[in-house]
Parts: sequence; C-alpha cells; structure tokens
Amino acid sequence: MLEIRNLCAAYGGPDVLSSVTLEVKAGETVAVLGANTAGKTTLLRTISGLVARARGSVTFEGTELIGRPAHTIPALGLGHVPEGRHVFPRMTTLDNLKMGAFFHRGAGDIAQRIQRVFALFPRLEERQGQMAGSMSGGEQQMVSIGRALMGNPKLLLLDEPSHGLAPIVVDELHAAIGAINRQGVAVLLVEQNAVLALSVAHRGYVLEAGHVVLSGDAQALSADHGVRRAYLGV
Amino acid sequence: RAADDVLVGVIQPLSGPNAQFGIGAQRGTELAAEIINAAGGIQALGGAKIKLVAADVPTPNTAAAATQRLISQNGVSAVVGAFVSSTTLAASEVTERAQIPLVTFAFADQITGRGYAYVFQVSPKGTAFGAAQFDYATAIAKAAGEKIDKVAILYEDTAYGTAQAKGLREAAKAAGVEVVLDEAYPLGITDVSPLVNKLRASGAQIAFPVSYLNDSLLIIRALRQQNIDIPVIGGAAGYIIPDFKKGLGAYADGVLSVAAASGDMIPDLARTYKDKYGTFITHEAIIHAAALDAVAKAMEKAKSADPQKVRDALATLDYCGGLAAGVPGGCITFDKTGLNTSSFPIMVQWRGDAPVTVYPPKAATEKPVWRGKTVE
Amino acid sequence: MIQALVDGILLGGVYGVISTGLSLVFGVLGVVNFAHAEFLMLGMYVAWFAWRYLGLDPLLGSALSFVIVFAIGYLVQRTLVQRVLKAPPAAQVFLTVGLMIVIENAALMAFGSDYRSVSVPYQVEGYRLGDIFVGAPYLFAFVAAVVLAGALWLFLERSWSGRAIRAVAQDPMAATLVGVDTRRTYALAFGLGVALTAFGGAVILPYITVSPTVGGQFVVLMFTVVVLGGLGSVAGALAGGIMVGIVQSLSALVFPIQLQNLCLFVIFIAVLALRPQGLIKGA
Amino acid sequence: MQPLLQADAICVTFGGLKAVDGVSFSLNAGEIVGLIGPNGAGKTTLFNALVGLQPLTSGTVWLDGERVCGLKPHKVARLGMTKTFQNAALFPDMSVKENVTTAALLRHDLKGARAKADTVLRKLDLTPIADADVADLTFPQKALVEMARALATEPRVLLLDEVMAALTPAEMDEVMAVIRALKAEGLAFLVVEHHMRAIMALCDRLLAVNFGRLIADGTPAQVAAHPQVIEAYLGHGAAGKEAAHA
Amino acid sequence: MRNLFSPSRAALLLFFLAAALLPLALDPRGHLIRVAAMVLLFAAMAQSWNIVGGLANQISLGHAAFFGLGAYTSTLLFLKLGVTPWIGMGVGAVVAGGAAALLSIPTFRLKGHYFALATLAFAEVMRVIANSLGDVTGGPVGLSIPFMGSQPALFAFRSVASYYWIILGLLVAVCAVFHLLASGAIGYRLRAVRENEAAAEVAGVDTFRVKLTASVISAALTAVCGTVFAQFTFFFDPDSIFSLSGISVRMAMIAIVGGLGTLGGPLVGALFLIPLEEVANAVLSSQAAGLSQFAFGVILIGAILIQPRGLMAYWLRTPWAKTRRAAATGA
Ligand SMILES: Nc1ncnc2c1ncn2[C@@H]1O[C@H](COP(=O)(O)OP(=O)(O)OP(=O)(O)O)[C@@H](O)[C@H]1O
Ligand SMILES: Nc1ncnc2c1ncn2[C@@H]1O[C@H](COP(=O)(O)OP(=O)(O)OP(=O)(O)O)[C@@H](O)[C@H]1O
Ligand SMILES: [Mg+2]
Ligand SMILES: [Mg+2]
Repeated sequence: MLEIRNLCAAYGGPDVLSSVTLEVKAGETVAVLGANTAGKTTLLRTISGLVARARGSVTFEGTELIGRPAHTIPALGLGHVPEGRHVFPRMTTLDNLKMGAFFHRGAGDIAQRIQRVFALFPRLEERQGQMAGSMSGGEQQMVSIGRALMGNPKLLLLDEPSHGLAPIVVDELHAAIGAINRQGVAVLLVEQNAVLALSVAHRGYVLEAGHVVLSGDAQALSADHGVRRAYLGV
Repeated sequence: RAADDVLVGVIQPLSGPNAQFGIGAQRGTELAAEIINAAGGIQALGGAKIKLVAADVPTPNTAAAATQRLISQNGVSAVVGAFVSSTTLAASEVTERAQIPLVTFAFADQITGRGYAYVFQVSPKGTAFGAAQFDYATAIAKAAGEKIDKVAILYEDTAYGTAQAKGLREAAKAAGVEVVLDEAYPLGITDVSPLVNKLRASGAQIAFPVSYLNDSLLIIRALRQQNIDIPVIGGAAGYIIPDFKKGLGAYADGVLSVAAASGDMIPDLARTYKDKYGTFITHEAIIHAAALDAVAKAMEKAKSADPQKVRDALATLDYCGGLAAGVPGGCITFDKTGLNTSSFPIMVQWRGDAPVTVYPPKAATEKPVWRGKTVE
Repeated sequence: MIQALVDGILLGGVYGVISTGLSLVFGVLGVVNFAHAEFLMLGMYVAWFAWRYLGLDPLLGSALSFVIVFAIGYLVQRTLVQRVLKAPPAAQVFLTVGLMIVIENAALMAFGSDYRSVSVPYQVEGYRLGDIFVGAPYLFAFVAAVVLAGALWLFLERSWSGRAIRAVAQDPMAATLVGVDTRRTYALAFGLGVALTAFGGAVILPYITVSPTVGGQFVVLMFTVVVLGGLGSVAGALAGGIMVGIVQSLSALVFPIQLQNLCLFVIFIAVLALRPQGLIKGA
Repeated sequence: MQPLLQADAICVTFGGLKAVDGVSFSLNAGEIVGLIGPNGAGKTTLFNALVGLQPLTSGTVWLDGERVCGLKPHKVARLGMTKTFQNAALFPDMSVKENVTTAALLRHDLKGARAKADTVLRKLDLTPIADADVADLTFPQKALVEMARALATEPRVLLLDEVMAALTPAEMDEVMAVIRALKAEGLAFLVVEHHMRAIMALCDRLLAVNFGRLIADGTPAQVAAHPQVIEAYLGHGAAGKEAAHA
Repeated sequence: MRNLFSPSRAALLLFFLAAALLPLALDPRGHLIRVAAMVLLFAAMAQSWNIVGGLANQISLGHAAFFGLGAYTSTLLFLKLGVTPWIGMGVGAVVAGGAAALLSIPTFRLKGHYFALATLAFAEVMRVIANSLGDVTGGPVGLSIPFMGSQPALFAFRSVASYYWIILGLLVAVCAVFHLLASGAIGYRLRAVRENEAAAEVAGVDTFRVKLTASVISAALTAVCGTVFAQFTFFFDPDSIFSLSGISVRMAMIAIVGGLGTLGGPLVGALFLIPLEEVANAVLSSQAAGLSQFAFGVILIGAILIQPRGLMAYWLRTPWAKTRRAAATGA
C-alpha cells in the first residue's frame, strides 16, 4: 500500500534521511523506532509532502507522492497525526473534526463520520463544544486522531501519540490504535515509547541517524538485544 | 549666440497630502516661465531664457536637502515656492544661509517675521487673511442689512489654520463681535459631527471655517443635513479649488471665501491656464506666477543672475502690471521684511464653475450676493 | 450626550468594518499590514469611478470595490506578501511600508492629486428623532457596514472556506495535513481582508473625499481600532471601532476637538496597560 | 528542621477554572520529590506559581523561611529557586555557553559568569557543545542545557518539568545520574515526569495531583498503589503495570 | 585581543576613516556634504533605535517622540532662557530618558505589535501636545533656530562641514554605546529577553529593569540626535519632528534594511537608503508627481524581498565574518 524506496530528505542542511526503504501493507500496523533526531518525524513529514527537499520514491497505492503539493495528499487516503498534536486551538472540537473532512466537504456522510469518531472517543462527544486549545493533552491527542480519521484514511500516520501523556491515557490510546487498525486502517506508528509501539504493531523498523538499521516483525524486535537496551530500558 | 539660461529653483509638494496645491502652484510657475520666455526672456541678459529646476518637497524634513541641492548642484539664482508654510520655513533657513533669494506664496506670519534678508512674500500674511475674512464678510452682511454680533471660528490646527484664526479672532475683537465658538480640530478629521453639534448650539450667525477640502465638504454637507442655515465664509485653501465645486455641486454656488487672488483679475493668464490644464486657475498658481515674474523683473533690474544682485533688486522692486496684475493691487513692492505691501486679500464667491471676485469694491468684478440677495 | 453617543456609534461601526479586514489579515497571516489603508483608498477610487462612469451609487459600487480590490489583494499576496511570510516580523512590516509608499504614489500618478467626491441626493439629508439627529450618509454607511460584518461572521463561522481560513490562521501545518491549500487560503484571506476595507471605503465615499493620501488619515486610526479589539479578532475589531468612535465623539463634549486624538491615544495606552492583549482575546 | 520549600494551600485560577486548588506540601534539602498527575492536572501551573511566573490566587510559598509568593521570577531565582520549561525554552540565537552565562550573571559579573558557565557545562558533560547554537541541538541536549542554565543560577531548589519526555531509556539513565549527583550536593528537586519508570527509580517521595488538588503524598510505592492515583492516572493497563514493576 | 583586528572591526574602522576623510573632498557648504551628514545622522538615529529594536527586539514605532523631545527641549531652552543647546542637548536627553521610563510602566508587558502600536500612539500624543500648546511650543508653526552666524558656543556654524564633524562624533559615540551594551552583561540579558522573556525571568534576569535601561538609554541618545537635527536644519514643526513616516518608521527601517541588532546594520542601512532617496528625488521628482517616491518604494520592497534579514546578512555570510563570530563565542 505504501512503498518507500531509497528516500533521502533534508531541510536545507545535510540529509536527515538517507536512503530509507520501508513498506506498509494494507491492514498492517508498522512501528518506527529510533532515538531523538533519528529522522522519524522527518520520515512522516516527507510522506505527507511537508519536506521540500526529498529524493527517492514514495508511492501510495501506486501514486507517487514525492513532488505532489502537500495539500492534495490527504485526499488520496492518508491521515497524518503530527507530532505535538496540532489541533486548531480556537476552534471547537466539532469544528476540528469537521476540518478533517475538508477535502470531502461535499460528502453527505459527515455526520456519520463524526459519530464514528465519537464512538471511538466518547470523551470527544462530551467536549464537542469546547475550544480544542483548552483541552488536556490527552484530549487534544484524541481530537487530532479523530480529525485524521474524518478523512476516511486508508493509512494513518501517527507521530509520537503518547508523548507527554499520563500512563492511563497511553493505555486508552493503545486500545484505540488497535481498534482503528481492526477497522481496516493501516497504521504507521512512530513512537519513543517502544513498549507501547511494539505491543500494537505487526512489524517494525529501527531508524538511526536517518538510516534503517533493523527491521522485522514486532516480536523479533522486542527480543532483539540492542533494541531492548536502547528502547525498552531493560 | 543665445545667452545662457538662467536657472530658477521651484520647490513644491508634488506628492503627499498637499500635492494638489503644489502641482497647481508649479503649473502657475511653469506657465509664467513660458510667458516670460516667449516675450523674449530676460532682456538685460541678452534674452536669456528662464529654466526651472523642480524639486518635490512633500514635508519640511525634505525641504532643506532639496533646496540645498538646487542651490549647490544646480546653481539656481533664486528659489520660488513651497505653498506650505512649514516647508517654506524649513527651506528659508537654507536659502538665507546660502544667500539665495526665496520668493514665496506661503503666508505664515513667521516667514517675514524673522528679519531674514533673502525671503520675499508676495501675498499678505496669514493673520491679514483672517482679518479680511472677518472684515469683508461682516461688511457684506452689513450692506445687506444684517447685523452680525455672534460668529464662530473653526479651523484645522495647522500653521495655516492657526495663523488665519488668529487674524479672525483679533478682527472680531476689534469690531466688538462675540466669538461664540472658537475651535481647532485635527488635520484630516474624518467626522465633523461634534464640530457641527457645537456650532448649532453656539447660536453663531456666521461660521468662519479655515480648512482644506475634505473638512470643508464635511462641514457644509453636515450643515445641510441638519438644516442649519448659517452662512459659511471659507478661509481660502479648500474653498476655492475646482474640487470644491465638484464635491458640492449646486451647494457650492454662492459660497464666499477669502482668497489671495482670482482668475478674473488676470483673464489672459486664466484662459491660457484653463486651455492647458482644463480647470480654472487657482490662487496658488496666480501668485506663484507673479512670484516668478518678480524674480524675472529683478534680474532685468539687476542686469545679472547673481543671487546677491537679484536679492538686492528684489528688495527695491516696485512695479505694476505684467504677471503681477494677478496679485490684488496689481503691483509688487517688498518692504524691509520682504512682504509685498501693495497686495491685499480679496473675497471671492462661487458663480457657476468658478469663484469670482466680489470684495473689496476696488478689486471686485461682480457684486456679492448675501443670502440670495445681491448687495449693492 | 445621547447625540454624541449616537454619532460615535454610527462612525465607529464604519471604523470597525474598515479595520476588520486589517484584523483578518493579521489573524491569518500574522502580518501587520501598513499598506492596508491604501486599499481603502483603492476601494474609494473604484467606487468613485463606478459612480462617475456607470452612475452607480457608492453603496452599490461598494460591491465592485469589493470584487476588484479582492483581486488586487489576491495578486499582491501571491506575488509579494507570500514571500516574506517566513521572514522576521520586522521585515514584513517594512515590506508593507514599501507597499504603502508604492500604492500611494502609483495612485498619485494614475489618478492625479485631485480630491474626488461623489454627489448623491442623500448626502445632504438627515433624520431627526426627537432631539437626536442622524445624517443619512452616516446611517447608510453604518447599516452597510454592519450587514457586511454579519456576512463576514457567517462566512467565517459557517462556510468551508471560512473554516479553512480560521484553520490556516491557527495552524497552517495542520491545515495542510487535512488538505487545505494554505497558499491559496492566505491569498484568499488577504484578498478578503483588503476587500472588506475597500468596501468600507466605498460606503463612506458619500461623506469622505478620496485622494491618493486619504489612507494616511485612517491608518493610525485603523491600528488603534484593531489593537483595542485584539489583533486578529474580527469581532474585536468591530467592538474596537465602536469604542474609538464613541471616545472621539464623547471626548469632544469635554475637551477641545483638537485633543480628540490625544484622548483616544491616552485611553488606548491605558487599555493596553491593563489588557495587554486588547479588549477581546482571540475569536 | 524547617523544610527548604513549603507551600501552604496555594490556589491558581484561570477565569472559573481552578488549575491549582489548595495544594500544600514541603520539600527538604537533598530530597527528590516527584509530582505526578493526569494531563491538565495543574502540574506545570503549580511550578509556574512556585517560581512566580503565575500569580497566586491565594496561599503562601516559603523558601527557606522567606515568603516568595508575589515576587517576580528573577527575585525567586535570586533566593534560590528556579525551574526548567516543559517545552525547552532556551534562547535560540545564543550558543549553549551564552545561554548558561546569562543565567550565571545572576550572581557573578560577566567574567565570573563565564567561568561559572564553564564549570556547570563541565559538570553536565556539555563542554564539547559549548559553542554550538542551541537551535542545532537534539532534544535531550536541549533538556540538559535547560538544566545547565537553571543550575547556573545556583539554586537550592530546582523544579524539573518533563526534562525526560521524549528520551530513550538509555538517555534517561544519563540524566538521572546527573540529578542524583546534584542531590548529593544538597540540591532539592521537584520533578514532573510521565515516565513512571524514571519517577519510581529517582524519587524519594511522590505527590499526586488531580484537578488541581493533591490526592496523594507518600513514598513512591504508597502513591503508586493509591487507588485514586491508579484510577485517575496509572490505570490498570501496561503503562501502569510498568510502575508497579519498578 | 585577536578580536581587535578582526575583519568586522577593520571594516568598521575603514568606514569611520572614510567618513572622517570625506569632508576634505567635498565643498564644505555644498549639497553633498549635507547628504553625507544626513546619512551619518540617520545612522546614529537608527543605531539608537537599534538598542531597543535590535537588542531587545522591542520594535518601537514611536521613537520620534524622543527625537522631538530632544529637539524641543534644547530649542525652547535656548529660545526662552538662552541656554546653549550644548547643555540643552543633555537636558533633552534626560527629559527623553524620563519619558521613556514613564512610558515603560504601561508598556513593559506588551509584546511585538502591541508594543509597536503603543509607542506609535505615544509619539502621536506628543505631536498633539506640541501642536496644541501653542504658547509654549510655538504650536503648529514650529520653531526656528535664529540665524546667528558662526558661534560654536551656541552650537551654530556657518559651514555644513562643522555640523558634519559633530554628527560624526555623535555617531561614533552612539556606536560605542551600542557596542558596550551588546557585548556586556546587559547584552546577554537583552538578548535573553528578546528571545524568551519568561525563560529569562526564571533564569534570574530582571526583565523590566533590563528593558527599562535599554529604552532609557535609547531614548536619551535619540533625543541627542533630535537636538543635533534641530540645530542642523534650523527649523522643525510638530508634524515633521514627531512624524511617523519621516522619523519613527525611518529610524526602524534603516536599522532593519541594514540588519537588525547588528552594529553595522544602521550604518549600512543609512548608507543605502538615504542616498537612494536623495538620488530618486533628484533624478525623478521633476518628471512626474509621485514618481520618485514610487521608485523609492519599489526599491525598498525589492531590498526586503531579496534579503529579508537585512543587508548585513551578506557580510555575515562571508568567510571573514564567520571566523569572527567563532572567535567571539570562543573568547
Ligand atoms: N524544520 C526543520 N528544519 C531544519 N532541520 C530540522 C527541521 N526539523 C527537524 N530537523 C532536523 O532533522 C533531524 C531529524 O529530526 P526529526 O524531527 O525527524 O527526528 P525524530 O526522530 O522525529 O526525533 P524526535 O524523537 O525528537 O521527535 C534533526 O537533526 C533535526 O534537528
Ligand atoms: N494561561 C492559562 N489560561 C487558562 N487556562 C490555563 C492556562 N494555563 C493552563 N491552563 C489550564 O490549567 C489546567 C492545568 O494545566 P497545566 O499545564 O498546569 O497541566 P499539567 O498538569 O502540567 O498537564 P501536562 O501533564 O499535560 O503538562 C489545564 O486545564 C489547562 O488547560
Ligand atoms: Mg519526532
Ligand atoms: Mg505540564
């Protein structure tokens, strides 16, 4: 579904990603692990067209994404939950969700989509009139994920969704990601919290300084000695 | 071999809020140069032609540098201009120190009040205009049988507005007339309702506004809206330019205003101007034409384009006619301070598309009309 | 007193609308547009020409002003402002100062320095209600302004484009991620902002003459209004406008009119000292 | 012995919202106390209130017997308490050393401050990057520079707001070692962190807040087992269990 | 010590050397020396502004208030009490510094655009006051410095060159003050305040005092420039001395076009903008009304589009400047 070949990317200085090759199959949850500045966020941003200087190839269901204007990418079926949530702070929860369906603005099923998100995150239904900026970090994370789901994505890119969240919220999120994936949405998950990531993912990649240094299925990675020391803290 | 051109600097605000007046003034000067050159240039200098060097001085801060440039880069023999008083004051500091004559229309009292030797003012001082605005209007009203004992003064708080208001105030005091409203307002005012509310409450019989165009239109329209029937006697500037008529249409008719000059006093120039530029000649154009004429006459008299000699000739100049005919009184004679003593303000009244001179009788081309009645 | 209050509100509503556009541009692009008042001038010229050559009343011509200035603004944003969006704010400010100089002098060259004014029948009419007196042009301008402000509010609140504008204002990156074309939206917002101001310019044409420098009369006033209301707050701009109108009008009762702006600015600084984010936060 | 830091019933409200609601606690020299609680519980707000960035609605804060509430942050810093920022708030146009020097100016002249900065940087192993622009730093480096800058004011109480968020476990261990070394010198710490592994390993005592109110205060084991803490914060899932294991 | 001979210093020295030698090449009463003096004066004004605008990043659009206070104080002291402008200059500086301190109280919490607009309003207030207190200030007509020939004790000279020397001295002094502030302890604190005020407070910086110090010094220097300007042009009125576009914006614009917060920025900016405007005026102002201003605006836009960080960015990018920067941080 998503195929990345020899992807290099930079922000103007040296390459942040060098020759990354990675794939996500339909229905899969794939985790990307890596230390800070390994380039995880850059990888997701490049997929979504936010990094101007990218070389190599990123195809999504056969469509080449490199060189496409960023705002046309969500319509292909990609949802991106950015690092740091990025909700629209002075819009209500409901309007934030509606914005998620922006490129389907003609669609008649927006109300149903909202209901689907509410079913997943009942808290959002309670807070639908609240300004998103005044919600707690965990709630904002739900808004951000809900907003991405509003576009009916086939692939969801999640960038450190558990960052700064209380343990109990991390657990809820964990469950939600599983539920989303079971509804048939493929997930590419970037996580610092390797325990969480590997417990929900089917497969994983380890990124170091812009290179893929390890990949394999989640169980195998969890068992890997290097991964355990560096990312699981054991 | 043709004689060398003589250079005269022209400084006017060609951009910025006073651009319209600056452009009008510059046109007057250009027309005067054409006329003088067509008549053979400066005879005493072998028919030398006058060549104008123009500089845009939108603000006083730019005036000093621009004037200095005309003097030292271009080597002008004299400088004409700057309609705006503050700009003229700034320029005069340079001309005085460089010992170059400056002939101006600007009428702040300070221009000739500093004992400067190189500055010459073609028309009367601002306070004189204020006094005339009051005296002429009350005289016309009196002739029409109306006794005036309460008046209102409204003026924008610029050098021009304050100077003229001062003249008005003093004239009213001298005549024993009560000033029931004496209000300054900021330049560029966008709403005159407080002003008109005060005017309505004041019980004034005549209103003397001293203002540029937009405020004058605002005031007259607001009076109309509220059905206030107080005669408005304009203080030159905005009241006597073509746009006043364009803005007010029929309501302009009959409006009186004080002025420094009027086209009907110098019909030839007025006609040439209208043919060339499409509108009637404004007083700043007439006076600046006369200013350049005075410079030319001084060069004739001095038989030289040397600034010092030109200044000495200007100081002793005493002639009538020529383009000086446009100045009320028709003559130019500067006193010790540099003020043209033979000139006086006039009062004009809108008739159709242009104002005509109605007062004082010695200069009038038509009779004034007061509240619809022709005053004999 | 009541008369002054009414005058202040009528005037302030119009201040509000011409400033709303400035606030919108700031809110969405984060750029303080010093050239904004020049678009007021352009709007006034469009309406004047529409009146002179098409015989359109400025209240109707305002629609034309809106459309034409919108197009100009859209282009200006795409070609100039877009390039400095990532530059330091100081550079943005001075780009717009340059733009202000250019537009003003381009107008001077194109239209000349004449003061142009329309004449329409209601210009010299007024209505009386007991002791209160209302000038027709002020009333009409106020009504037009309020209607437009309402339309703007509905547009921003209810339409997809309006929501997209708000989204881009609040988080351009996130907006891109949901499929909003930020560049287009920036241009749309800038165009809309200047068009609103141009509209305001057209509706005041019956009582304000237009010349190339008319923007200068309004620029400081517009900033005062916008800052009082809270930069970026469209509703705030309207409230700020009415407040400025009332302050101007009421201060004239107590102080000489000459000191009108002194009162206004002293109050302005005082309000900022107490509420550093303006009267109304965000919107 | 009187505690180094004492907070008495402090409240902070935003409009109608009680972000901190009558929190009282104390902190002794050489103690590391953890502060946990759900997102939006009021932890950062409490920190801001303690250092004077956020005015108190009511309550008192004593630092070594002196009232510090109502003082501006720089005065509080002078009296010996400062904090780090949840989202590293360094001075981006300055080098690492300049960042630290600025803080050291609180107690030294320029020359002395430069020397002080060198000392602090050495202590945190940051000397190799002293001349780097902070904008070019990695996240953990930034967190360390935040700490270095805070240390340069020579505090007695240091409030750390999620300095370990987004660190890998290996990186976390490094930071914890630094904190322990400073504790040995007598510094007192109040630490906000959502990583229970770090909190449990590092802290002598834990405070738990929810909706601005203190719900538990005790040893890490006691607090982690507190039903209200489990209910509101830890949950029964994997993340919570992590805490129990530690 | 090696800093003493760094390329940046060499360039600065070269600039002042050239400035010092320039009058030898020009007619001492001519136009070019006047333009050169204006370049230096505006550089000094922009440098004064740069202390607040550049070091503290408080973009003030109201420095004309202090400029005008300087001009009015010294001129009125001279006209009414006969105090020489040399002393009046100092008094003006104190008055302006006091006004800046007073203005700090309501504005110190303001950030960015709010601060800019509050200062703008302050300058407007000063203008309205000067305009309406006609008895004291001469009102809208403005004030003229009497023509007295050459009297150095009264700050009056015949040749423009004399003023040029004074202005050059002023510029050197302002640059020195800027440099001392920028490289001293207060420089660290100002930069900290500029970049993150809350973090600066927590790191022990008394942000109010730092900002106050900077704005008082900046205002006082601006006032000195105002006195010199008044003496140099002999005439000013409220509209021109408190002018938003003519003074406040221009001071800021020069510093920004040159390079905000850098020592060389105001010099480069003034050297670029003032002659440019002069040339545009000389060449175009007789062509069509508005054309010269139009051209000036176009070039300004061009300069900002091409280099939004100011012309100094080109210098900072050269290899010489880079070595200097590294050396400075290493020192
Ligand atoms: N907008 C940007 N401009 C320039 N450099 C950037 C930008 N964003 C990231 N970088 C650089 O790219 C590198 C990779 O950063 P990235 O954010 O992709 O890492 P990451 O693996 O997501 O790290 P983290 O765990 O901190 O989120 C870093 O060196 C970072 O400094
Ligand atoms: N300036 C403010 N204005 C209004 N509400 C605020 C403000 N700052 C914080 N709040 C609110 O106060 C509450 C406490 O916020 P705080 O940042 O202290 O939480 P926290 O415990 O640090 O959470 P987290 O773990 O997510 O960092 C939240 O509901 C937040 O929305
Ligand atoms: Mg990342
Ligand atoms: Mg927090």
